[in-house]
Amino acid sequence: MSDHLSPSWTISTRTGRSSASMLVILILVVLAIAAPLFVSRSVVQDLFFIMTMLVLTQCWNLLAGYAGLVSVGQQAFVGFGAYAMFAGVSLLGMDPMAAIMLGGLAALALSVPTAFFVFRLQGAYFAIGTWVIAEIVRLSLAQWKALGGGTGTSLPSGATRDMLGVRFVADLLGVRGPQATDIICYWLALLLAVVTIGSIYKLLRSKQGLGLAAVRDNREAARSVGVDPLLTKSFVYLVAALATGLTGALIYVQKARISPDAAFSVPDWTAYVIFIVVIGGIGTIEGPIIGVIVFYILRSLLADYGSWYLLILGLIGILIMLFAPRGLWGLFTDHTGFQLFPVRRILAGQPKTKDIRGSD
Amino acid sequence: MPAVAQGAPIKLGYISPQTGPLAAFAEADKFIIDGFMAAAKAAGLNYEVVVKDSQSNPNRAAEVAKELIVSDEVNLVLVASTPETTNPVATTCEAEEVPCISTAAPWQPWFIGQQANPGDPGSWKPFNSAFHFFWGLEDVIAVYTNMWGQLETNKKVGGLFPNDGDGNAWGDKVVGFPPVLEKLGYTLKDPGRYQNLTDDFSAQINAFKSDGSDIITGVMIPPDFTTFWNQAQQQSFKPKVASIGKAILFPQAVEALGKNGHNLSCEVWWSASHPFKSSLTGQSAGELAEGFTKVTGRPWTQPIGFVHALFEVAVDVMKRAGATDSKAVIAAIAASNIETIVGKVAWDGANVPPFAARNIAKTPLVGGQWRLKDGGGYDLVIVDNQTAPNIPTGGKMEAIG
Amino acid sequence: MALLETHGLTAFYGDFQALFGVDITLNESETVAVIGANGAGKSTLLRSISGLIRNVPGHIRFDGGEIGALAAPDVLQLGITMVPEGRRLFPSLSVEENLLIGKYGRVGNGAWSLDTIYDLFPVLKEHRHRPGTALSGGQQQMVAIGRALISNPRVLLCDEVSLGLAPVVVRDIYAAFPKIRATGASIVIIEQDIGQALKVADRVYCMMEGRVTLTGAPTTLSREDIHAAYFGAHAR
Amino acid sequence: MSWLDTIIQGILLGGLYALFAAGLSLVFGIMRLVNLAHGDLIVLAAFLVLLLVSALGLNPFAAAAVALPVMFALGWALQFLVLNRTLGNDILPPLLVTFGLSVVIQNGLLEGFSADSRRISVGALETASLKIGPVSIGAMPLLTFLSAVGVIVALNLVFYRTPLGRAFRATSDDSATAGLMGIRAERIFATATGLAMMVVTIAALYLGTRANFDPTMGPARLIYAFEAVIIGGLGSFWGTLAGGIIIGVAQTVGAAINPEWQILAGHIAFLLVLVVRPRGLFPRAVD
Amino acid sequence: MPILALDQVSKSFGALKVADQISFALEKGEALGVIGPNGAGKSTLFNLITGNIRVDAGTIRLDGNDMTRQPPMARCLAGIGRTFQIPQPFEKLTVFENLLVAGAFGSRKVEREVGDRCADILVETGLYSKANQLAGSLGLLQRKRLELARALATDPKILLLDEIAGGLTEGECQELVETIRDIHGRGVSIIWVEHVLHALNSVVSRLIVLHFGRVIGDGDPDTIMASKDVREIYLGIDV
Ligand SMILES: Nc1ncnc2c1ncn2[C@@H]1O[C@H](COP(=O)(O)OP(=O)(O)OP(=O)(O)O)[C@@H](O)[C@H]1O
Ligand SMILES: Nc1ncnc2c1ncn2[C@@H]1O[C@H](COP(=O)(O)OP(=O)(O)OP(=O)(O)O)[C@@H](O)[C@H]1O
Ligand SMILES: CC(C)C[C@H](N)C(=O)O
Ligand SMILES: [Mg+2]
Ligand SMILES: [Mg+2]
Repeated sequence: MSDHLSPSWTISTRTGRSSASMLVILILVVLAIAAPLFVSRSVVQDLFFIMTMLVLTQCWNLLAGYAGLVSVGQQAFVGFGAYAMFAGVSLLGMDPMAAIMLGGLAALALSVPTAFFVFRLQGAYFAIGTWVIAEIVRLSLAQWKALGGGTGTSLPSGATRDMLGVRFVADLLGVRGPQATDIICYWLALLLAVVTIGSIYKLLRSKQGLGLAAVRDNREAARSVGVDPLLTKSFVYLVAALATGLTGALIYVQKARISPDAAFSVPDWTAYVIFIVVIGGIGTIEGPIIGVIVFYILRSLLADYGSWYLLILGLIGILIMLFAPRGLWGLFTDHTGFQLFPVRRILAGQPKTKDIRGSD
Repeated sequence: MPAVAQGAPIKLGYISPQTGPLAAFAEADKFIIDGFMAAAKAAGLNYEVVVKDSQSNPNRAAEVAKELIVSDEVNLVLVASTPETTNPVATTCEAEEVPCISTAAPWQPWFIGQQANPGDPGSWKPFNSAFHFFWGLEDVIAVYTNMWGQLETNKKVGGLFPNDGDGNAWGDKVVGFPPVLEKLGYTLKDPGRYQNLTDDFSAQINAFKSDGSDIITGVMIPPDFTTFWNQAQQQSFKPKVASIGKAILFPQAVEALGKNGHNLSCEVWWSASHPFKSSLTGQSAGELAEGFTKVTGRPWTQPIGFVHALFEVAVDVMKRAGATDSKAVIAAIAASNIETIVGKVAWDGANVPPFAARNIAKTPLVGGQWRLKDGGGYDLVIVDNQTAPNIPTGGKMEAIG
Repeated sequence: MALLETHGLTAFYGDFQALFGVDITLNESETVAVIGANGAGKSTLLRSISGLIRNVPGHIRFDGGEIGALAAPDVLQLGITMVPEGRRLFPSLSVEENLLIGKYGRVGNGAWSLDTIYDLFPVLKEHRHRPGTALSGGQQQMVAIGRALISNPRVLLCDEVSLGLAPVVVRDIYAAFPKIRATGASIVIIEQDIGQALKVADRVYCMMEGRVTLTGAPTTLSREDIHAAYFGAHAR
Repeated sequence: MSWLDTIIQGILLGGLYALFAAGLSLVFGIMRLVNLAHGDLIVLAAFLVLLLVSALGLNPFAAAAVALPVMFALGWALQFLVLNRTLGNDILPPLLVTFGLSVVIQNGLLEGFSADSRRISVGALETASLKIGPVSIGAMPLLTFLSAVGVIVALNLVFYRTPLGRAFRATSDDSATAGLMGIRAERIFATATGLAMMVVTIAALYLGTRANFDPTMGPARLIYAFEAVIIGGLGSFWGTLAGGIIIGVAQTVGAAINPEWQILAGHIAFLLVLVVRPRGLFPRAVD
Repeated sequence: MPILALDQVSKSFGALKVADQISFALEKGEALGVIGPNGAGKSTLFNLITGNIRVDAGTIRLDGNDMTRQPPMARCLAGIGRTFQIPQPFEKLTVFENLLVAGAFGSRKVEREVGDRCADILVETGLYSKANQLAGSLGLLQRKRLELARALATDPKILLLDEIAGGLTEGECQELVETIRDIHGRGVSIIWVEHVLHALNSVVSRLIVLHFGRVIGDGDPDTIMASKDVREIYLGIDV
């Protein structure tokens, strides 16, 4: 009946307020790019940490918060990406920059067979399955003698100093080699963080994002309207592996030393990541951002208190999960309704003719 | 321009595993650093020590090293205890071109472990900023074989080398035990690298049994050695000698074996009876050990001497450097020649292969056995000093059982 | 005085409101039927009474006391049991265990015991060691009824006991009701088989969209009334 | 002969893993609660036993007996006050809370007991063994295995022969309907965790006597326990024992080929079983 | 060739046979009504056709292609749209987004291409004023409308409607009938399970009667309604 109408709908996801916040975000990004020009080296160092954790947490949140895939094995991709990068630099003589790409692709490649296995498992089994896979990858790489086996290895001295662009940045900014390396790594981390957040945001606003939400809300109904839950989830899993692998490679370019225990550390690459997401608020893009900042502050305040630091972190995690399961951002939006990254499709406008139902 | 003249303190960064599984290595840190600060003050020196905890985590070790360099802007980084701690820190310092002195890890896992391709000696390169003092595998091999030489055995050795920094170095076909043992007429049965925290050693025990090994050696973490040793007894595998690195370093670990720790042997890097004294406080080894026991109520352990020596070397270096910039400090380290509580420390290339000559200074090593005391508890008795005759022995090597 | 009554009862599933001010009354030894289309809120009503859904206090009274805010085990201890929709037998328990578990929270005084329940449904005794869910639908329904009876309840709530069962089986099950009534229990049944409902009930409530749309004794209600109350639209 | 020995040692090792896993299996089977702090709770119990041994001079077995009710109470309270709040369809809250708990226990123990590695000594029993034909079987490993079997039998009896066990199963099937039977799920869950903590105490006794332990060594063994539970099949205690044995035998056989393969072989066995049977060897009819 | 054909389709839940060798065919453009007492297996029949439940035996063909082993997604893409008797909205999405999901995935299009059509459907089904409201906050009747709207958004060739008229007032029921007639008029084949017979009969041209999973009647509505068997079984009240 309504096909003869030429309707005047508009569909948007932005409100005036969120457009304003996009502007703020843009300014923040520009500031972040320029940061190495006016902040100290240690701040750049901290920002690098924040950016890399941001990518890891966004990826984990994408899996757990949007796709319901609670993985405790993301360290597999961090470590695999990092090892592939090391292989590229140490064994193939690649430039670290190119080797980072190799790391990402390697993680992506690893995710295909693991997906095949873990997607056979549900819920808690999935979680444990990812953990076991990560252990297997760790134990296997610990057998790779050319990269030091269980001992680990360091990047060839000078490799990061000769990395693409280091000399240029060193001359441009008048800084020493290692500092220039730090700055480049930081820019890469920033780029990765912005691209990751941007892509996740784009994904959520895309058809695939809708599909994810539908599967999360009601799997059966989603299947009945043509959404393939397995396809949607696999896609997310692969994308998260890619970004996680790139981050792992980047982190280890900066650390310049790798060993299986470090590269596949459950606390560093999964546990903290989970805490951050929970503290910030799972299932939102904003949550991990808040979480990383809070985590960073806690770490700076408490890190010199040894075991107390971890003890307090553990307690905070438990308390938030029990009493504010949607995290700090959840508390905030509950009170304000404000969203930095809105994904709702808002339908506006009026039908051109009067209500069709009334005419009959 | 000399920092001392300016009145600004000299900043030392110190990293060790104060929490986590490796924490036993760092249990004397506070005692040593307090002693160091007091001695420095008495000598009119102005030092500040920024202490960081690696949490026994290599990732964390690298991170705090970077923090020390970047935020605290220390003049010299000191690091101690196990390759898991020293290597990430030394690598970071090397990349940052900041001087670093490291100790308490055999030099091969430290030096080779930081090479990009550990498997290819041709590619190994010396470091510019990172220096290390300790003994090496050749020393522990000499000490062990000297001890074994004191006894009548069939010269068949069973090796227990895990897949970690120490284990890979000890079992290495080029720099580790295998070539030397072969030269000395021992045959080594090495079933392969196991993972740490393994719950069953029956494969190794079977291999040693069928080989008829009289001697067991290896470098193990304490829980694994306990598992192995108990299982060996249960399987009635009773070697005459068991010389084990790392696992029986600490008295508590030996006591955990009950009566079965008697006559286990190990290398001794430092003891209360070492005939050295501190260049900083003038204390003898015995006095330092006693002081520690008095303050903490705990028995002395081997790392104490080395952590103390680390600070001795640091003060000596900074005094000679005259300035706090990296170049001067690195030059001063390279020129060190100092008598410390663990013996002489000098990066003069003595007894070190040419590729590592610039970065490694060796300290003496002897062999000891744990002996059950009458009232319970164990004593570490030095039973072999052929490698360092100036360190007195307290008895002769005895067979187990 | 009524044994059990609700007044102004509301219920929610999250944001979704399933009951809008429902008033029903059950007198001592009375059998009341609740009918209505799928999704009308019949099960929600029983779940609210039995404590499976916690309500704001003040809308459900039993034997003079307020029970709206009580949890299911507390409601059970007062003597209200339920035969839930879909039977909900415990798959890990055998038939006999399924029956025995009905006594876990309350052992009231009365006629019902394992033996008398086997007398009521002799077929169950034959199968007592089989898993509860291995039985036919009708037998499962018998287990569910037995499980609810074994604690000798004062009020028995039955949700759709004939759903998905063959008429013969339905007849067998309904044949048990007079015996149950004879022990003095008051009963609320939910039934979509209107004919069946009208046969056993002293009074009937018809629900639509979370509201009671019709009340009365079976004899006083016309089929047109029922149909209108049932489906909303008027019958042809 | 050596193969026979390898298999037997593997089976005995499997007993240890089954003991680590049995408590987990109970909790996971009844509540679908993935308890990531299970390994740390074992270590906590080991410290408790150690404390009783050193403070009261008790024999370790007597000390474990004293520790049993303490651990039951601890488990009950933990479940009732904390973990019950996390149960639901979403597996994330229990995962996170128990993970936080793991971190808290580890670091609390580090503060209280330092990082030193400890051991509970059982004297001559430690090295005693039984010679049966060509193989010799350590007394403690054998005792461990027998205890594992004993625990499994006991859990089975409780689970399938008592009203409490009925309530466990009913609550696990359908906790809402169980509520209609007067079963208070929160208390049933608390009791289950209390029981699991008693099993944990027994596991701790053998962990602490077998080798040294320190506050941080819980998680290393947790993964084997999970593997044993999962390949055994949810809620099947005998399955858990079988799972433990599979992991144990895979490890010793792997080690006999090359010690490099020891731990890897256990994990690979786990993967293989799951590829063939995604719900484990002895899955329950419904879950 | 019929657009949908079932051949000897059977399904049991344990001892309960809910579909017992069901065979029938739906012609292109036909509107078919399915009636039967509660629990007769009507909703199950829909679930078998859509693939939400797997058949035990028998074949299901769509446009001549065997769909028996296909998952629901594939069947949706092949043109089967359905409503659930107990509405299954995506609760944390808005009404409009519910339609967008169905539109984008169900007809394999990008989101922007389906936005207008989804908006039209909202108007057509009377949900326009609720477009930006969370589906979880809707009442039962609106949830049912959303079911219809969402099924339409997949651009179906066959529309399966499960008791969407229950609980409507006379006026609302009339509107619903008009809407369904419109849809039918556009060439969409329809199978409609309904207890509100006058509504059903004003749309469909053929009735199937299910009883205990079996087809006990199939023919034009008047004949079916007149048969004594059907009156007795279906109406439940002795006539
Ligand atoms: N757990 C739930 N969550 C959300 N909504 C629910 C839930 N259970 C029932 N509903 C909704 O509440 C409404 C009333 O449901 P209820 O089960 O009480 O109906 P009923 O009259 O018993 O129907 P039926 O004949 O299908 O058993 C329905 O619209 C249903 O969709
Ligand atoms: N997943 C299932 N498992 C077991 N039994 C089921 C399942 N789904 C439906 N049933 C049973 O199958 C029978 C047929 O159910 P169905 O929902 O198809 O009936 P219906 O004809 O749609 O009834 P109504 O008119 O009440 O909607 C019922 O007895 C129901 O209880
Ligand atoms: C109960 C109803 C289905 C009866 C219907 N109005 C008729 O008269 O046939
Ligand atoms: Mg109902
Ligand atoms: Mg139906």
